[in-house]
Amino acid sequence: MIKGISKMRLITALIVSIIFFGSTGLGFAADTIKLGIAGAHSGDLASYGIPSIKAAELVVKEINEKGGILGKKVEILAEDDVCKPEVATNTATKLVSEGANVVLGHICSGATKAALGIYKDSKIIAMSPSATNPALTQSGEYPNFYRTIASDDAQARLEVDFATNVLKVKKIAVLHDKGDYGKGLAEFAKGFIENSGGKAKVVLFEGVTPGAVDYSAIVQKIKKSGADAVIFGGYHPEASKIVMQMRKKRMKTILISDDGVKDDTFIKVAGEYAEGVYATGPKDVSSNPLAIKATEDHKKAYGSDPGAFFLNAYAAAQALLNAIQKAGSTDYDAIAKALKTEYVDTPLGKIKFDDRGDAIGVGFAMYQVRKGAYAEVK
Amino acid sequence: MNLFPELRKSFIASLWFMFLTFPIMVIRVNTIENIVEWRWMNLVFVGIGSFFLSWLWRYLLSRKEMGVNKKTDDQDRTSLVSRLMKNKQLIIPAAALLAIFTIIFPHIFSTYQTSIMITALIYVMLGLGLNIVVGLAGLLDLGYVAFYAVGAYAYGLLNYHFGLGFWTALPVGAALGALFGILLGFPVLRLRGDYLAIVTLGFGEIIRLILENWNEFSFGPSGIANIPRPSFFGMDLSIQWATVYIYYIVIGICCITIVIVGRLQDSRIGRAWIALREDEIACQAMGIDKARTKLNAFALGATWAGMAGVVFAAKTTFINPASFTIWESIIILCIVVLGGMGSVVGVVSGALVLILLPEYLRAFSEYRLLIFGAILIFMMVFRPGGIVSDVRRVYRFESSAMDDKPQEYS
Amino acid sequence: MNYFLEIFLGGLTRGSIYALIALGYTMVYGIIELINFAHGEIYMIGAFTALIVASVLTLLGFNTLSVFILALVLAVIYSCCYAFTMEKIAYKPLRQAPRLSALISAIGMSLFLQNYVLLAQTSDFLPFPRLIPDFDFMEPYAHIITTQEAVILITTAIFMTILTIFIKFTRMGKAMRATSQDKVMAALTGIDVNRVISFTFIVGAAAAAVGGVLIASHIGMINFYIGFIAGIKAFVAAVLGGIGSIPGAVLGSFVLGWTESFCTGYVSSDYEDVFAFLFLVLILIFRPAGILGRSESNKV
Amino acid sequence: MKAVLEVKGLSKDFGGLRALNGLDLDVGEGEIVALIGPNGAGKTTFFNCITGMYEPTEGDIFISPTGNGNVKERLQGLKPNQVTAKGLARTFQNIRLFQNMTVLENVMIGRHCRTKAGIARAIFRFASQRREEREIVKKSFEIVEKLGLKQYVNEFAKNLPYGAQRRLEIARAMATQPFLLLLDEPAAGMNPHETDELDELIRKIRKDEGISILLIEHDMKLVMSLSDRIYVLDYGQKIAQGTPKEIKNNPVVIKAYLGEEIDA
Repeated sequence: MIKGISKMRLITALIVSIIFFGSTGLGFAADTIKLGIAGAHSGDLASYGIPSIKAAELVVKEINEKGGILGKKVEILAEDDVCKPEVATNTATKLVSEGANVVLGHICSGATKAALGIYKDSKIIAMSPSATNPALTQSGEYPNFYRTIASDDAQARLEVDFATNVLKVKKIAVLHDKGDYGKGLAEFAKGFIENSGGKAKVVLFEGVTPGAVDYSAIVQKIKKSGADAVIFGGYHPEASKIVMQMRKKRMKTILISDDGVKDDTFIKVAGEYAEGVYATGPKDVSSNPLAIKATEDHKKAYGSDPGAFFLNAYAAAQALLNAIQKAGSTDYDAIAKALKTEYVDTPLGKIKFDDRGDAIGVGFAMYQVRKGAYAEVK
Repeated sequence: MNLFPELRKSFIASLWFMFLTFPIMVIRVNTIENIVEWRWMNLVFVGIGSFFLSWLWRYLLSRKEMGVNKKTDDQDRTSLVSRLMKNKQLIIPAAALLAIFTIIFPHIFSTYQTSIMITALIYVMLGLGLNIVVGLAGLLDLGYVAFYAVGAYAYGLLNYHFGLGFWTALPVGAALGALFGILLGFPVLRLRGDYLAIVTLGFGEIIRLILENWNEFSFGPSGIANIPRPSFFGMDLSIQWATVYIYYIVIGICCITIVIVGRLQDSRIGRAWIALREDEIACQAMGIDKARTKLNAFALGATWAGMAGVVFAAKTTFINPASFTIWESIIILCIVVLGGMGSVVGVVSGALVLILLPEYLRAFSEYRLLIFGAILIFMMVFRPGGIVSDVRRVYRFESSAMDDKPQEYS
Repeated sequence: MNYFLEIFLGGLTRGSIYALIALGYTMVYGIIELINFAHGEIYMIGAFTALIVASVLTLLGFNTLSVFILALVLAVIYSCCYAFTMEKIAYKPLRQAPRLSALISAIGMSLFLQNYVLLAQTSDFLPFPRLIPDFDFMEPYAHIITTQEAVILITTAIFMTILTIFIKFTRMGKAMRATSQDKVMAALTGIDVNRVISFTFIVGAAAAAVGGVLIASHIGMINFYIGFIAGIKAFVAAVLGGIGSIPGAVLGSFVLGWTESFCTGYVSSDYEDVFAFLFLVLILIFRPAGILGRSESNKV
Repeated sequence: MKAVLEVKGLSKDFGGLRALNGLDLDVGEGEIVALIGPNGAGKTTFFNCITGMYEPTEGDIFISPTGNGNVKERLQGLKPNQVTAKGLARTFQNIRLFQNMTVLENVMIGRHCRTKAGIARAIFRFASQRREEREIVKKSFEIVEKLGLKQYVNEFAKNLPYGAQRRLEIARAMATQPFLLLLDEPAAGMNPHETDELDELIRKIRKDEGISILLIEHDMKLVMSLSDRIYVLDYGQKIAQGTPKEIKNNPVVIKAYLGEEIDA
C-alpha cells in the first residue's frame, strides 16, 4: 500500500475526477448497419473532411429510402479526428466500440495510418476518399485498407510526364509544404525527374513553411535557379501564396501541382494569378450522369456546390454498401471478396478494387486554370 | 446590491459588446461570390448574452474582492479541497474506493473511455514532470514537448532499427530524456523568467523541426508507423485487451511517479528547488549550488517526459512530428498552473480535468475549444493559485525542544 | 549582386511585418511584464475587420482609395477596442496574481478569439481584396520590390518614428516609461496606471491592425489561424531585440527577418525556422537580456 | 588571537567607479568587528566581494576557520555557495527570505550545505536519509527556538512581523554552522527595544556558538556597545580603525560623518 499521508490526498482527487467523468458504455443496437465516417470535421482542414459526411448522408438517404441493405437501415456514425494522428486513434477506437461495420475515412494520410492499426485488429474495412499516401496500399501492412483515389506516385508520374513530354521544360524546381502528403508527392516527382533519362533536371528541391508571413525569399531562389516550371506538392493556401508572389515579381515560371490544389477555393483565393496553373485531379467525370445527379442532390440538400473529395466519398460510400449487399453479410472476408470482384457504378465510373486496395478505373487527369475555371487538358 | 446602477452598467456593457462584435458576428462576407450576408439575429444574441454575462462577471468579481479581504485576516486560508483531505476519517475510505475504482475501470467502461483515460494519465505523467521544473523550481519551460518527442522517437526508431521491445525502450526513453534535459539545461543556466521561457520554446521548436526535415534519421513528416504495443509475456493482444493492458501499465507508472515526485518534493532536493523558485540569490547564499539544482530539475522533469513519450508511442502505434507542436507544451503548462503549482494532487486533478473535459465536450464539437479558452480565463481570474493551492508541510512540536520527535502531519 | 539585394529586401519586408506585431508584445511586456499571447489574434482580427469593411464598401460602390483608407481606419479602431476589452477582462483582475496565471489567461484568450472568429466567420481561407493599387511609377522595379513591399516598409518606418517621438516627448509617453520602470512609484506620483496600461494595449493593437491590413493585402489571403504563427515569430523578434525596448523590437524583427531570408536564400528553406530559433538561442546565451535589452541586475 | 578572516588590499571597480580602494581588514577568532561609514562608502560591496557575489578587481582574502590550526585558504574565485560551505554565512540589507516557505523550512535550507542526501536517497528513502532528515528538523528547530521564533514555526515567512523576519535571517545563516557571521545592517528599521534584544542575541551567539561576527550597522549605540574593534570606511577608503572609544573621538571619523565645522 502506498505509504505516507500525501499519497492519500492524491487518491481522493483521482476518485473524484474519474467518477465525475466516467460515462456508461454504449450498448450495441444490432438492428442497423453502421457506416463509420472519420475525418477532419473541425479545425483548419475541416474543408477537406466535411464534404465526405454530406456525400455519405446523400448515399445513405437514397439507400434507406429503397429499404436499406439486407433488410436493415444504414446508420451513420460521424467522428472528428481533426487530421491529428493521436486523435485519430481515439476516434478509431470509438467507432470500433460503437460497432461500426465499415468505415469511410480517414481523410489525411497521417491520421489514416494511425487509425488503420486499430481497424486491422478489429477486422473492419476502411475506405478513404482522399488519403493518397502510396505506402498505405503498397506496403501490404494494411490488407483492410481501400481507397477511391489514386495514390501520390500515380499523380507525380502524370505531373512529371506532362512537364517533360507535353510542356518540354528542361529545368524543374520541386517544392513541397513539409507535410507528409506534400513531401511524399514531391519526393516521387523528384525521383521520376531524375531517372527520366536526362529530359529534365531538378534545379531545386525544398520545403516551404506553411503559414509563413512571406515567401519572397523562396521565390527569389526559384528565379535564381532558372527553373522553367515548379512542381509543388501540398495544399492550395501555400500554392496560391507562391504563385501570387511569383507573378507579382513578373516571373513566367509555370506552376504544376496536385489534387490538393485542384480545388475551386484555389482559383477564388489566387484570383487572376491562378490563370494558367496546371494541377492534377481525379479524372473528369462531369459528363458522368451519376456525377451530375450527385452534384445536383448536394445543391438541393445543402444549397452550395460540393466541396473537396465529394465525388470520391460518394463513390466510396456506394462501393462499401454495395459490397455488403453483394456479400450478403457484414463479415470482413465476404466484404473484401465482394470489393475485389464486384464492379460498382459510381460518379467516378465503374470501379473495382485490386488486391492491394487501390481502385481500378480511377485515375488522374491534368487540368489547367483557364478563364477562372479548371479545364481538362487532353 | 442596489439594482439601478447594476442595470445601467450591464446595459452599457451590452451596448459595448454589440458595437465590438458587430463586424465579425453580424456581417459574413463571401468574397468568392461577393455576396454579403447580414445576420441581425447574432446582434440580438450578443446584446442579451453580454447583458447577463457582464452582470454575472461583476457579481463574481465583487465576491472575489470580498473573498480576498476575508482571506487575509484568517491565516489558515486552505481551500475546501485541502481541508477535505486533512481530516483523517475521510481519507482512508476514499483512498480504498479510488483504488478499487481505478482497477475495475477498464472493465466497466468501453475501450474508447479507457483509451481516453490512458491519454489523460499520460498527461498526468507529463504534468508531474513539468511540475518539478515549473511548479517546484520555478523555471518556466515552454519547450517541454521536446523531451516528450525524444522519448517517443527513441522507442519508435530503436524499435524500427534494432527491434527493441516496449519494456527495454521505457528506461532508455527515460535516460535519453534526462540526457536531453541536461543538454538543454546547460545553456539556460544564467537566463531568468521570460528569456528562459523563450529559449526553451526555441529548443522545443528546433527539435520538432529537425524531426520534420531530417528524413534519413526520423522519416520526416511521414513518421514511424506500427510501433508495437507492449505484449503480454510475448502474446500479442487484441485491441481491447491491449488497451486494458496499457491502461494498467500507465496506472502503475503514474503511481510510481506520484510516489517519487511526492518524496522528492519533501526531501532536501525538493526544498532546494523551492528555495530556488523563491529567491535565487538568497538560495545560493545559503550554500545551494544553483547550477546543479537547476540541472537536477531539468533532468528529472525530462525523465518523466521521456517515459511518457515511450508510452504514447506504444499506445498510438504511430508517431509523426505534427503531434509534438508548441500547443502540447502549452497544454502541459496549463495543467500544472491550473492544477496548482507545486502540488502533486493539484497537477493530477488538473491533468484529468484539462484532458477529459474537451473529450466530453465533444458533444458541441465546434464550440469545444471556444469553451476551453473561456474556462482557462475564468479559472485564472477566480483561482489564480489553481485547483489545489500548494499547502506547505506542517510540523507539530508539543513538548520542549530537547527530547521531542517532530510528528509529521500535513 | 542582384540576388543578394533581392534577398536583403525580402528580409527587410519580413522584418517590418514582424516589427509591426512585435511592437505590441514589447510595449505590453514593458508595462506589465506579460507575454500577451493573444496579441497575434488582435493582428488577425484587424485583418478580418478590414476584409469585411472593404467588401461591404466595394459593394456599395466606393472607389478603391477611400475603401483602403476606411478599411484601415476601422480595422485600427476595432482592433484597439478588442485589445481594450481583452485587457479589462483577462488581465486587469490578474494584476496582483502570480505571473504564470496571467500567462495562462492570455493563452485562454488567444484560444477563445481564434475559435470566435472561426465560428463567426469561416474555417476556410478567404481571399483578401488588393487594397493597395500597384503604382505605375513602381513598374520598372517590380521584379525587385513590389508596391506592397514598399508600402509596408514605409508605413513601418513612419509608425516607428511617430511612436518613438511620442514616447520620448509627450506627457503620456513619459507616464508609460515611468509605469514600465515601477508601477507602484508611478501610481504614487499621480499617474493613473490603469489608463496608461489600457493606452499601451491600444497603441500595440493599432500597430498590429496596420500590420494585419498591410500583410493580408501583401499575401492576399487570411484565415483564423494567421495570428498564431506570426505572433510567435514576432514575440521571438521582440525578445531577440531585448523585450521591453521599442527600438529593440524593431531591430530584433529585422535581424530575424534577415536571418530567415538569408538562410532560405543561401542554405535551404527547410531549415529556415531552425536557423531563426538557433540564432535566438545563441544571442540570448551571450546577451541574456537581448541585443538592446537592459539586463536588470537586481541589487543584493 | 588568530585571525579567522584576513583581507589584504581589496579593490573593486564598477566600470570607472572605484567602489573599494585597497582595503585591509581582519577579524579575530570569536571577535565582533563592526564596519561603519556613510551610505555609499562601499560596505555592502565589501560584503559581496567576500561572499563571492562580486569578483574583486585586486587583493586577497584569506580565511582560517576556527579550530583547524593556522591553515590559510584563498577565498576569491569561489561561488557564493562554496563560500558558505567554507563557513561564512551572511544576511542581507533588504530581507531576502523564502516568502512562501515556513519559518522552519527557511532554517532547514541553511542545513543544505551540511547534508548530502541526493536524488536516489530521496526516492528510496534509505534509513540514512530518514535519519538525516530528522537530524535536519531537530537542529533547525533548536535554532528556531534559540532565536525566539518558536511561536512562528509553521508560519509563512512573509506573514512574520519585521523584527521576527530579521531574526529568521540570522537563524537561517546560523543553520549553515558558520565560523564567521556577516550581518548586513541587522538593526535597520528596528525600534530601540528590538535593538536591545538584538544586542543581547548577538552576544549570546558569540558566547554560546563561538562564532566571530562582522557587522555593518548605522545604529551607533548598538555598534559602540557590541563591537570589539571598528573599521570606518568612506568613499571605498579605510579612514580609521580601532576600539569603539578611539573611534568615538577620532576627528577624521567625525568629519566624515558630520561634515566640516564651519567656523562662524
